[in-house]
Amino acid sequence: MTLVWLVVVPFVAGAAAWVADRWSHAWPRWIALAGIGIDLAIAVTLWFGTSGAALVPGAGPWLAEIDVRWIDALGIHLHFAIDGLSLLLVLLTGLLGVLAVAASWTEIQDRVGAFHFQLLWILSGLIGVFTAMDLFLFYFFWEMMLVPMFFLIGIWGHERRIYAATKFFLFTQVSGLLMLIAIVALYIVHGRATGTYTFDVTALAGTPMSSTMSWWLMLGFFGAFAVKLPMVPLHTWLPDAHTEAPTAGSVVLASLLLKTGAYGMLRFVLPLFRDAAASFAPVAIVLGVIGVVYGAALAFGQTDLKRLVAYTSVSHMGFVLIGIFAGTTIALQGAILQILCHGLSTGALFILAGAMQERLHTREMGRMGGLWADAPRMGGMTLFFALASMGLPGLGNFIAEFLVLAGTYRVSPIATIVASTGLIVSTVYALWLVQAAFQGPRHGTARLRDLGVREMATMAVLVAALVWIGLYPQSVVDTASPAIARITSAPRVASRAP
Amino acid sequence: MVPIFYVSAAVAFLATALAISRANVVHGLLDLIVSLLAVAVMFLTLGAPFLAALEVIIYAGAIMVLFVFVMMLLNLGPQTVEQERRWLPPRAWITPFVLAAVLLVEVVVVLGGVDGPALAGEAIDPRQLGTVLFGRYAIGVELASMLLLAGVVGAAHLGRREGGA
Amino acid sequence: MLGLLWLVPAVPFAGALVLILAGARLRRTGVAVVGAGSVGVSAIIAALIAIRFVTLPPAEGFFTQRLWTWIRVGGFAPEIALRLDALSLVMVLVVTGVGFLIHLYSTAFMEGDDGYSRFFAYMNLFVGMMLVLLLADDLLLLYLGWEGVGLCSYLLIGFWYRDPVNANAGRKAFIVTRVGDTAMAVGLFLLVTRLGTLDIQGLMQRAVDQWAIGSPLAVAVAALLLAGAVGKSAQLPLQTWLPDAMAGPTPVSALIHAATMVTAGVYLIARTHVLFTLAPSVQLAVAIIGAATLLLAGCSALTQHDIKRVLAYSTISQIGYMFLALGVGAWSAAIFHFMTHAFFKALLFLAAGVVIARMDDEHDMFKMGGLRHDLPVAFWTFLAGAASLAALPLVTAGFYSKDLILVETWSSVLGGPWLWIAGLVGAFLTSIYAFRMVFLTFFGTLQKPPTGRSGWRLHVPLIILAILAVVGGFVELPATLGDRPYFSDFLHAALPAVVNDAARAGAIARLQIVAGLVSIAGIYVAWALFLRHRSLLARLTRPRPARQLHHFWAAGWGFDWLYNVVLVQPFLWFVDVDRRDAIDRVYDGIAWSARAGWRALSATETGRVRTYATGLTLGAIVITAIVIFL
Amino acid sequence: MAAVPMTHVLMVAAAIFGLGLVGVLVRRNIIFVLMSIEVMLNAAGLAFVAAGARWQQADGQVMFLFILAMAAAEVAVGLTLVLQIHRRFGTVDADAMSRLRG
Amino acid sequence: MTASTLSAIGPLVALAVAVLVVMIALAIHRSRGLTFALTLAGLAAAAVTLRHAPMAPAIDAVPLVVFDAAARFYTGLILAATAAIAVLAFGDAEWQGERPEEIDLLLLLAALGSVVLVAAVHFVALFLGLEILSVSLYALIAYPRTHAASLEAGVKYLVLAAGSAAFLLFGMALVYAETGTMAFAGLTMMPSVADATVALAGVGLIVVGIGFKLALVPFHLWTPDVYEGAPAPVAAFIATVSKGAVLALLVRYAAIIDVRSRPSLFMTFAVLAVASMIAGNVLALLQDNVKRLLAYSSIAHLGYLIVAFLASGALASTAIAFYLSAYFVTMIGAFGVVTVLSQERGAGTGSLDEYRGLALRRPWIATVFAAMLLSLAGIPLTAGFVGKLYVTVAAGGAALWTLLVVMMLTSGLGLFYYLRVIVAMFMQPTDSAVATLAAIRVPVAAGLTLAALAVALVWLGVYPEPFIQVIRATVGGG
Repeated sequence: MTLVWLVVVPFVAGAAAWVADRWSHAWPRWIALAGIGIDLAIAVTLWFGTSGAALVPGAGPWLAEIDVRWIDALGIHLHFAIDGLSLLLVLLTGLLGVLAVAASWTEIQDRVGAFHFQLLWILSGLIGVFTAMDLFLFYFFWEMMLVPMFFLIGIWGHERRIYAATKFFLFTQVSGLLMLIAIVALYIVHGRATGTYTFDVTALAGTPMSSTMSWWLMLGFFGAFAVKLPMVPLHTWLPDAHTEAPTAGSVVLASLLLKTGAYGMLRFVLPLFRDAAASFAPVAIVLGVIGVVYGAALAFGQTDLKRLVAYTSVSHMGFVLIGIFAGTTIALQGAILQILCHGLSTGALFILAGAMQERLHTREMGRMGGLWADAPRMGGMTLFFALASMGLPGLGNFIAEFLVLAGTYRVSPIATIVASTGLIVSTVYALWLVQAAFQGPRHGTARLRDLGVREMATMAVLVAALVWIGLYPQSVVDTASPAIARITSAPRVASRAP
Repeated sequence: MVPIFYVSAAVAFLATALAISRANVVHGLLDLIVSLLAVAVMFLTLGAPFLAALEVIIYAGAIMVLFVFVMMLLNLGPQTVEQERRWLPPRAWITPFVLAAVLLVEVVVVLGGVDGPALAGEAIDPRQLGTVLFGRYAIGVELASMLLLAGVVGAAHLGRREGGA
Repeated sequence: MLGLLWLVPAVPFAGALVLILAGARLRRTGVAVVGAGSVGVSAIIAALIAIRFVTLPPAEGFFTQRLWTWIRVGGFAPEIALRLDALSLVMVLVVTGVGFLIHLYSTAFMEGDDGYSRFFAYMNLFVGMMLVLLLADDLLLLYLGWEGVGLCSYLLIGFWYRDPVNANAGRKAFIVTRVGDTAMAVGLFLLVTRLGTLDIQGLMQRAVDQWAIGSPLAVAVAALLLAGAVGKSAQLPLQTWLPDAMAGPTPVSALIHAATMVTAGVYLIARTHVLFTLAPSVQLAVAIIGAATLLLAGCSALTQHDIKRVLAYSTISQIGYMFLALGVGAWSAAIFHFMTHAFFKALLFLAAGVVIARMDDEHDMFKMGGLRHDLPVAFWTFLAGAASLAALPLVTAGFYSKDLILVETWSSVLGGPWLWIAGLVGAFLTSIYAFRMVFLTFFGTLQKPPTGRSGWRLHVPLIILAILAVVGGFVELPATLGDRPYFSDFLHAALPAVVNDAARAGAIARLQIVAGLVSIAGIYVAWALFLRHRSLLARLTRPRPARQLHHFWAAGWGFDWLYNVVLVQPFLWFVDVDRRDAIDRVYDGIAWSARAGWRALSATETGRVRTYATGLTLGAIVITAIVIFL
Repeated sequence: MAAVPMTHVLMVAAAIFGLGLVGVLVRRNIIFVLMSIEVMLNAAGLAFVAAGARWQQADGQVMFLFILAMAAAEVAVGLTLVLQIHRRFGTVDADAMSRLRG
Repeated sequence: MTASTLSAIGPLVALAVAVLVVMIALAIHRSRGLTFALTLAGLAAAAVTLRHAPMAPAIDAVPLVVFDAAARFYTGLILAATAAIAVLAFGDAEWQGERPEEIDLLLLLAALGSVVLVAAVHFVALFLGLEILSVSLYALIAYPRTHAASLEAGVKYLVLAAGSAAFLLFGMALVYAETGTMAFAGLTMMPSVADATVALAGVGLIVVGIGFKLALVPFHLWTPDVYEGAPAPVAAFIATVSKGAVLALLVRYAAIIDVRSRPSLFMTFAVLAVASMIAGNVLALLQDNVKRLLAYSSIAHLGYLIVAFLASGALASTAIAFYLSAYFVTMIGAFGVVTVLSQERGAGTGSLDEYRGLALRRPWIATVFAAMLLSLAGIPLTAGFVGKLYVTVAAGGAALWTLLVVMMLTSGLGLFYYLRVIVAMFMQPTDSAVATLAAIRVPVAAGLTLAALAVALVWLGVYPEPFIQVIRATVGGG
């Protein structure tokens, strides 16, 4: 039941926040905070409660599971289950959910209830995505969270919000629809072969099918996830969406929504289509490498602070893609760590960018500069997260990128080397970001308010998390390793039958 | 009977062609009536005397008269003929004609593909027709009544004078 | 006692943390106490550990302190572990000792600055990172320190962030070194993949076991690590960042860009010397890079006007010596030179800092002169440093270390006359530019009297360092001058001795004499050109080729220009051209065609019933056609 | 009675149908358009009669009766509409009624 | 006619009686309330007869219509939809400046025609049902006869419907000429492929007539004009009941002629489906009138349904029934919103400008409309989502991959215009001209209907299982 609560609590809290808006603008904020806070607490309890034996490979696949019939006519179940991988992402969702609510505390003054309603629905959808073990259920949540995201960007976003929201929606939806075909095709192929029509992921994992079929289906899944990830050249929705979204939207997009793409690849593409994925891996790795370098280069070219950070996501998620398709245990661990750390560091950067926009009413870096004097805390935090995002050792992102690249080297030294140049370019943009905003002569005369207690608390959590992962990532690694073991030992079934 | 069929077919065709190409509505209506009469003759040759009668009475008689009534109500002046000419420059005919010709050719190709059986031409008398109509097709008749009812209700509503609530 | 090893880096870290968190609330004294004190405490602990280490050496010759396993995944398990052996001990002592002196100096030097606590936070962080680098038992942890010091270098170069020049210089430093770092990271990937570990000792063991001498993998690894070292130590071709790094406060230049961080490359190569031994071609490259760098930088140093830039090029050049030593297998000679260099170069920077501060932030030596009376402490200490830098025979530490390098370059099987000649020419250049500084700054006519005054906190470090710059060389007396190689002996527990070519081993005394003469000759030339006969200098530099050469050297041999044209501009061009992301145009195209489709189809909705009937007819035609043809 | 091939009847019907179609496609006067539709319906009726004659069934003729009923209803409503349109638009030009489009 | 015969066509009888009763009531006493109540009663009575009519005995007795399980399901759907539309139309007592009473009468007649269609097993029934429906619709579309737009729409619909009926009739004649029977069952005797050209051409022409009613491309051109010109509830009726009835008929008809075994027919429908999906979605892209937009949307949706139709089989039947139901709920809901809002400024042009900032003026209506649009777009939590899944499963099961890919890509395109409306409602400021208008009054009945539709929408989207079971029990397996 725990899992059901995970999904339901934010959902209900969101609705409650909406209703509560009638009485006060403060209520929705507190309700939302409580809603997602409860989720975080549940996830943390789950984590502590199940550390040790249950995380050891072979101790049964799930930490918690619930499986109820839903649409029987099509063999669809409400099948939620959680393993280490899911748990980590749920934790991330809970944490960043809390921070996203906190980050919007003063930014959002218009339709507060509706805002939190949308925000919590997204989070609920995300948790659903991360815990659904029925492909249809997964798809249900996958699509469901787009709508509130669309509203979040479209209503509370910045100047070009409608363009951005629409673009985001179209990209993700179209790719999602193609995935739906793949899901249904898999369902049918499996049903034909075994007589059991089911969307259950574990059952579908061993579906015998021709390698051509497997290849196509893999592409269907891959496409949807690659758009979310996002992979170059499917990334162009991202800079717009991230830039135009309100702070919470950017945070959720960058830190969580992108992760669903990576999660999907780990959870579905690799286990379901092992051989096809393996033969596709070189392409994916090359695209990942291109993403790393291209994203970093474009990030440097941006003058809009949020846009810059958005492009860094393209670059960083390129590492995730590389790590996933390199397929070695080290690389996969790296990819998972990168998922988490990118979530933390980029989330923080977006919160900071939001804070700056709230104060300066601009995101143009050309109109910033010299802010350090007024806002050293803000500067320090920006510096910290910029450094994290360029992979400074001692912080989580370094471990992640190091593991990805070290794990990929075995598979493709060339790709590793080219991707490594991304590290250089990331230095370029990270330092440029700091310099443009905080160094140099001061523009304008208005004094900038430095980060307040609420904001510093937010930042402190993220700093602590990144340092922790940077210096002692073992707890995370151990949590994820059973899931990775399952991925690397997935059965090779393709090209067996028709 | 066979020659009569072909003659009336030719008449029907020509009259219809005239009907649709006239500038004057009343002339067109008259041509159309000729055409309908020719079709009635064809019905006779095909063994449907009752239908031939109905064609004359209802189609040529009632329905066409309805048209004439409306013409009178509208009281279209002589300038309308001029207007019709302007509306119908020769090139306006090209596309429709080509389209219809293509379709016709297609249908002819389809029909030409098979050797149609000769029609015995034995007449079906009104009694037979009535038996079938009110027997197997009784529900159809009822439905036709509903169809006419719909037409009546619709025409009654639409035809009311302005503001006649 | 050795168990306290972790405190050595931890204390500066703690200092940094305190300053970051509470720096704004502390008074200046408090900041100074925390900032300098933490490094001092660290130095004391290091000294105590050193005493314990020397008096009661551990059985295996090193001491390892495992703190925790960093990460364990797929057979790869780097540890957070510290390792103390002779090599790291020497380095740690120098870093903490010199570091403390510079901190002490800074407490006065930075007195009036807004970012007082920020400065010490960065400095402490730097010391901590440097110590991690030195003490790391694992290449990954070393890499952490490696990047960490790079970060602090960046932060401190751009410390006065208001001026974009400073920020740019910091950025340049970080990016250029990061190029090398990235290559090094690739080397680490290779090591992880091939040898399965980054634990330095294990790595060396496995490398020896698995790789033959000259095997491609060993060459690749060594080359990649060399790239890292080259970047960090500002050697060819990645030396361009260091002169610009002088934009930082002078104590920073002293600590980071002279004494400690820039020599990390030397340390790395020494640390992983086994790999380099397995890759003779790379080791030769080390030597050649060193030789070339020391010459190029020496020439550039000759032409600078900015006293700090002279020192910067000098640093590049002196590290070139260390590389030369490493390249010929004279491991301990390199470390020896590192140590003496740390003393005299830190001293030179600090003394120059005093001069600059007292001259109202004037960097141009040609606008100074005759300061020896007004700034006696600075003058005498600077003189000691310059003499040491110029390797004035017998009485300076620089002489002993540089001499050792030259001798071993000659005699090593990996060295030879050519490298030796390069070193010798370099020594000549060194003594010219060293005394060029002295003469231009402190002799001649007083151009502008200094202002303000300097306190004891500035002078004490200068004096201590001056003493060290003079006597520091006596820990290693060559065979011809007493033969007391304490330093080498101590280091041999960690680093092998140089392998000498028997045919060239006998000429030590003659070499030393030549070197000594060259040094003195250099001083003479400097005296002649820059003090006595300035007109001669003017005549020399008047011809166009000479001026061009002068300009070329002054601009650092055009490397900046080259990189700008070859790398920076193309990158900027690409970034500028693709600012709006060309890939997005594809989707714009799709959107455009959808709109075009909409327009085209909307045109069919004419509102005319005839058009609509035409549609009906067309449909009928198509369907009938399908029936006919299928 | 001598026999007319059914195919011929159908072809005649098709030809008349085609003329009606041309009328619909060409004429702007709504009255003509309605007339043309009558032609088409009539042609279809002719085809039904022919088909019924082939099978010697009354069904084809029954169908014609229904077509007749439909044509009547159609014309009734259609002509009322024409009246209303003439009242509103002052014209019987079908093209005048193209305000709804795009 | 025996009692059993009558009870076998119970719904028809009930509706016909209702028509007569309403007419008589009108003659005696004109009262909007009365006619409305009688209409609802008539629809309810029809529903009751549906439930109680015997299934088996009367089938042979009445060769034109058969109320088998599938027909019952669709009849139920039509009755429910008609009732909902009647309620929506009831909103305004002075119906757009007209005497409103005949609306109910005509709606009943149209429903009657639709019910005939879904139960038709014979060309005569098909034809008559279609024409009853058409003729009622002519009057309904042009009902506000003082409005130029309505008249224009009415005459367009009339001309084209009559023209397409002529094609349909000619096609039937060809089929009849070839097979000798007008019962659908006789179509199984259609000659084998080689000799079937005439009959197939006949079927092809019948498809023209059906395609017109379904508004498949290229027979779709009238749709936006008529939707725009017609009163919103009537447009809803055309978009849902009229199309649904014809589609149900098509399914029955196709089951007999087995479209999949006839390449030419399969190709015909495939071309129509692809053309409809593409053109419908593309045409709607930048449409600035909500009614026209819904028209184009409905074109696209019929394209999707044809994909499911081409899949054939029990699963496809279920998919069509479910999708159609979801589509009914959604379209009626959407037009319900349009109806409610059209009172804001008289006739209500349906221009997108009227919808800008709606979320701030009427948050609930905007939310309901957004939900309807999202359902049309096939987004989770709505009925449209499950419907889309079902269609996908059906089409996938029949390996119609190309069509599926077209469907997904075009529906992706379609998202854009649904979003445009949502954007207008939620993310743009209210048009100043609209803002000055007095607040609209939502009639209680219409409001309740909208609420019920919204609930149904979500219910079908979240827990469709019971409804699917109903469909499987009636429309048949799969």
